[in-house]
Amino acid sequence: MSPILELTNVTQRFGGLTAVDDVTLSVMPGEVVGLIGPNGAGKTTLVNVITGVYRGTGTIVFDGQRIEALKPYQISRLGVARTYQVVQPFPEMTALENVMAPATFAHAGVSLTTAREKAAEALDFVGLGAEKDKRASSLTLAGRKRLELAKSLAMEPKVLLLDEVNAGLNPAEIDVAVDLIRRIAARGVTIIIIEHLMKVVMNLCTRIVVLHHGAKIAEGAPDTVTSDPAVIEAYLGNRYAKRAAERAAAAAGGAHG
Amino acid sequence: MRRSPSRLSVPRLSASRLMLPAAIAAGLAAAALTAPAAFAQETIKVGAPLPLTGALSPEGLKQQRGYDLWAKAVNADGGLKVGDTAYEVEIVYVDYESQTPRAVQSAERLITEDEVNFLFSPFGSGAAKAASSVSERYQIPTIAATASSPSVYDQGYQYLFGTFTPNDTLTTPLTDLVLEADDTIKTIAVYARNDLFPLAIAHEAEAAAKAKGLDVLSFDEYAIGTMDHASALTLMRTRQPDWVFVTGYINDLILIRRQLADLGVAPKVLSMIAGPAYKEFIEAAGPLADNVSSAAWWHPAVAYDGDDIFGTTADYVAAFEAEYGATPDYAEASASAAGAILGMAIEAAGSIDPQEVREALAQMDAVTFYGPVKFGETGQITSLEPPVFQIQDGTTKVVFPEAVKQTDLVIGGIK
Amino acid sequence: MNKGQTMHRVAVALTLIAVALIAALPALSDNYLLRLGTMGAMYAILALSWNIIGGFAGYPSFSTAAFFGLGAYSGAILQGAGLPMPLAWVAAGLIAMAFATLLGLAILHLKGHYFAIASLVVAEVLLEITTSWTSLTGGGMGLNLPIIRISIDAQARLFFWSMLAIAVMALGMNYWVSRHRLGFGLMCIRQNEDAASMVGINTTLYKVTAFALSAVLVGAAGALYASWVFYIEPPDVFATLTSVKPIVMAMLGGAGTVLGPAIGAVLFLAMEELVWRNLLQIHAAALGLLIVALIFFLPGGLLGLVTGKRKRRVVAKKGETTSNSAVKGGAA
Amino acid sequence: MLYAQILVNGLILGGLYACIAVGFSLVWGVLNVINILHGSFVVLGSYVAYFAYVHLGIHPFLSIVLSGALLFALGYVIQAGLINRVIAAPVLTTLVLTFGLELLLNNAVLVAFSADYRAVQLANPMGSQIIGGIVFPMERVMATLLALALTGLLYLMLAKSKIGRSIVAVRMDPEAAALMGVKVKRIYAVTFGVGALMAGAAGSLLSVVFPISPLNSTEFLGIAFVVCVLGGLGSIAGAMVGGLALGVIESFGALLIGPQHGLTIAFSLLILLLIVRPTGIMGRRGYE
Repeated sequence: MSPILELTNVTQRFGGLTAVDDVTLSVMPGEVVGLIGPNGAGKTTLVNVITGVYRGTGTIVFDGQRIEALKPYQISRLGVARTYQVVQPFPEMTALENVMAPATFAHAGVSLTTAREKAAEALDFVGLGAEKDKRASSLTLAGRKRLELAKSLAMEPKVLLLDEVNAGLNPAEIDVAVDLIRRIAARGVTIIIIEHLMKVVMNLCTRIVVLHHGAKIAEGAPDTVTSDPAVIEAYLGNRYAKRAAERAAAAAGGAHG
Repeated sequence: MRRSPSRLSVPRLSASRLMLPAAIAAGLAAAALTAPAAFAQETIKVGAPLPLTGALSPEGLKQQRGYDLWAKAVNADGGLKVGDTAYEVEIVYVDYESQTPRAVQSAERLITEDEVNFLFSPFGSGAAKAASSVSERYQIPTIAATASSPSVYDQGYQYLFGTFTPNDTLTTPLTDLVLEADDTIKTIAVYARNDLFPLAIAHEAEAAAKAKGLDVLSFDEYAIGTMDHASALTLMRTRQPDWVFVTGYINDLILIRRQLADLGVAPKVLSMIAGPAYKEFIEAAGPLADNVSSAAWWHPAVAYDGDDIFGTTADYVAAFEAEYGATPDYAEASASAAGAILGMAIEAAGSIDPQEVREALAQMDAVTFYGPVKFGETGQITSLEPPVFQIQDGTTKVVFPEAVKQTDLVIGGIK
Repeated sequence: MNKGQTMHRVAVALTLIAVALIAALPALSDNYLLRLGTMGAMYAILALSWNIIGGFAGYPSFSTAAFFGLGAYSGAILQGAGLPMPLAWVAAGLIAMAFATLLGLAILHLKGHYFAIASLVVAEVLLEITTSWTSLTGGGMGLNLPIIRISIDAQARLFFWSMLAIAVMALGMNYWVSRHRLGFGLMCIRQNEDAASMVGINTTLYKVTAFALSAVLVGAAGALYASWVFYIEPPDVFATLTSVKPIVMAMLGGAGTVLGPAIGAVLFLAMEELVWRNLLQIHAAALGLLIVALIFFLPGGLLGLVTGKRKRRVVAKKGETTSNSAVKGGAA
Repeated sequence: MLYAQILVNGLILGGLYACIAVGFSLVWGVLNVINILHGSFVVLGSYVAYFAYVHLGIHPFLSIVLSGALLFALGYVIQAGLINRVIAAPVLTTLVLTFGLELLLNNAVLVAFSADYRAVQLANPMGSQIIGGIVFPMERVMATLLALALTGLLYLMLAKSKIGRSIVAVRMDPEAAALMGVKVKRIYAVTFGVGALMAGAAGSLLSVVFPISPLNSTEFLGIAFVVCVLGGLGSIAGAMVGGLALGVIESFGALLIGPQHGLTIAFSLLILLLIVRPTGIMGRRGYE
């Protein structure tokens, strides 16, 4: 099986700042990949590079096709959808109209009637069916997050990039959201998720990629990655990393002894 | 919607622009008081689309003063007598906001809605030309008080008459006069605003200079709205012309006059059209106005004994000064003259029928305070001899034609 | 849903009846009324055309005067070269459209005030070029058009019906756009351009298309106008007010709606005429007052009032900002 | 020598242009409002100087205090009473609002003072000085120097005073400034007032250079536009550089291509710059 998304030596600079530093990454169909790293690590920038908002260097292949030179709308039409850290609804439209937009424009030749049906279906899927005629700006934050998910789903993506969909939600709302993401993955959609909450990451992801100062410093199964000293150092600083390493060594020694 | 309740009655001349209702009331009262008994009282309406706001508003207000003075004089005299009827004159003003399309619209509105009997053209050659197609279609005799370009009149129209002679009647005598006064003048630089009238007159000046064998060192145009002339004038200084000829409107000319002085451009002769004829120019330019020469279609110093309502030129100037506390300039006089000529034509025709008045205008051969009036084949006046004048010690002095000249043209003295 | 459809049918029927009634205006045989009718139709064309880029897409375009003047001069020059009048109108529309396409490609990547200024200055540049290019345009002397040898009344009717026909086309264009994916896409762009791009809208194509559509009928109207008044000069057809008035009309009726700009145009003309007649020298101030009142008391336009939907709230709540709001532009 | 003279002409003119534009730039940068009224504010400043000189004998260079104070008050009231209420609305709203106010104000000025051109005739004209073969028209030079001095004062005010720092903070991030206790709406009103003050002062200085009429307002506004886009927005330095650049470009353009194309050059440059570099010569990223 070939990767659905493959990044090779992707770099993005802003003036003197290197926001994404030579990242190489490949994602297989059906994976749920967690993208983690401290604030400012370049996670959102990487998403922006993949979706064509920024144009960096390096190659990006999606589904066998080079996409690094394409415009955002072209990439999204190929089947790459995303949500935003800060939700981006069309504020004056109803929830239904919001979801109709991707349903209409993500694929050629969709009539507005068909789009409306698809949109209603997507809203039902995320549990917003009852609120479809409310204006987007009047939904709760959790509602708007789910609306974002519904918009992404309406594009019928092959790959879905989720940028902190849980930020600002309470534990109960998070549980609902995690369940929803799992159901989306179960439909066969490949998911890359940026997430701060380790509980969510450990729970959902099949693989984790860690960014620090724009560079990929670790990748692998959740358990492996969280015990990687480089990762701990990136998150907690040098001192904590050493202590953690000592503790780990002591624990290992203890086990021995 | 169909009738304008604000039609401005004429006799209230000094009414403030702000106090419209009061003005109308005053106008009505004045009209009631002046009604004489001997004649049946009727009213004729003359439409006057004017640029009362926008870029041309200084000119529009001058026109309005000229027309108002005529209407007031006529009404004070008991109106225009046609047979047994005395016609009070009412001028219906419309502001066309200095936009030509609005001027055309105004003309049609005045004719069809306000049912005016006659029309005064909007300001300048461009707007007069544009509006002339309307009055021609409705066969309304129309007098243009500020249109000099022959292209306005050569459209084959029957109902358009104009009180300005062609532009070359200003530039040719000026050129002759300058060269007579000083035959060492060999070179000229022309600097013109790229706008209908200023550009046309600059071209005439260039042609007149060439005809006299002058060397035209430069012919530069500047755009409407130019705020700085330093580059062009610096370049002009390097060429050392004997004579500098500048065209534009008063604001351009004030600025250019100052910058000429700033940069030390001091030719033997400095001529400017059209601005020095206005007192505002002398006020604004101060001592720098001295010895600037110019030409216009009329000047208060000319002396004619008219058959019209105003009588002699001196009488007209006196009436104007009594009304407005200022000396009239050519634009104001031409507006009054347009009225006076229309009045004479109506009385001569003995009718207010448009066709008969049109015939009377075409046949006219009379003298007015403004000068002798006779219209050519195209409707443009042919009988006028525009004066050349120069500002000397803060006042304008006529230097041509011989019959009315006050002093000789002075060469030099440009600071 | 059903109720909505009924309302929609009623609105369409009422519009058709209104157009038919207006088209019968010559029956009153009042030429000045016909002139006003022609002006009204022209205003409607300008406002409805602006609505495509300004109302639907939310781009504050001040290019109307550029398209109008370009159309007027194209039409006048072509007619002078012997092209029959109706063909000159069509050609002028196409020229304006081609110009808008190129211009749009150049400036539609700008946002907010920058776009507004760029679109405004285009008319200034065209004005200067027209004034300087004397050999083609007559420069400051203006340009005369061939006089048509038919009766006054016939002329008045001809120009009225032609202008009205274009206005109906402009209305049809708005109707079509509003019910087509183009209109839906433009609405998305207006509310959030980044998100619009992300849901698969080719924003450049959509914006340029909207800009071109907003030019084509304005260009044709400019040419028709030139034929109507026989004489044009640069400052008149490239006047800044020609860019501003359609915006006020659209806002008056309701920007981003189909009928709003047309209703706004008629109302604006009525008010302008009333003010112009009754206030000799302070009509500019009266127009200014109208604009200020509009902003404060009728931010959603008349249609917003009728439907109860204030589509665009002007006084946003604290911390709540729309895509092109002050805060975003100012802090970026 | 010719080129040196043209350069001097351009720099003097550019200083005046910068002075016209600096208040406009401030308002645009801090409030994100394009103040169409700006041209009329300059004209009002000129009228204040004219009447102060004719009736009170106050030299126009001194009456900047008077015109500045009056226009500050006018600007403050307009912003606090009207524009503040729609400050968060889309760009088009504030643009159309200030346009409407401009129609009102300009018409009022026209009715009050008429469109007749007036000019300040100094009793003791300063004339011109010739230094090294180059002519310096002293009234213009003085007006330009005073304009630069005023602009410097504004710069100091923004950098040093409490209110100035509040203005800068609001410009950077209004929400953060509000959290820090800055009364944002009041700062908006003060900023608009300061913009009007600079316009009024510029009007006073210009009264010795240009004929005065309400009809000039559009020209002044046009210059402010071009200068801001040329120099980049919202910084004093940007307005200075933009003004000087425009003055020099216009002067050399008129010399090399012809005086009738001065405006065309300026406007074409403006469009070109907007297309390729919307941040202006001095600008930073992020204003697109």
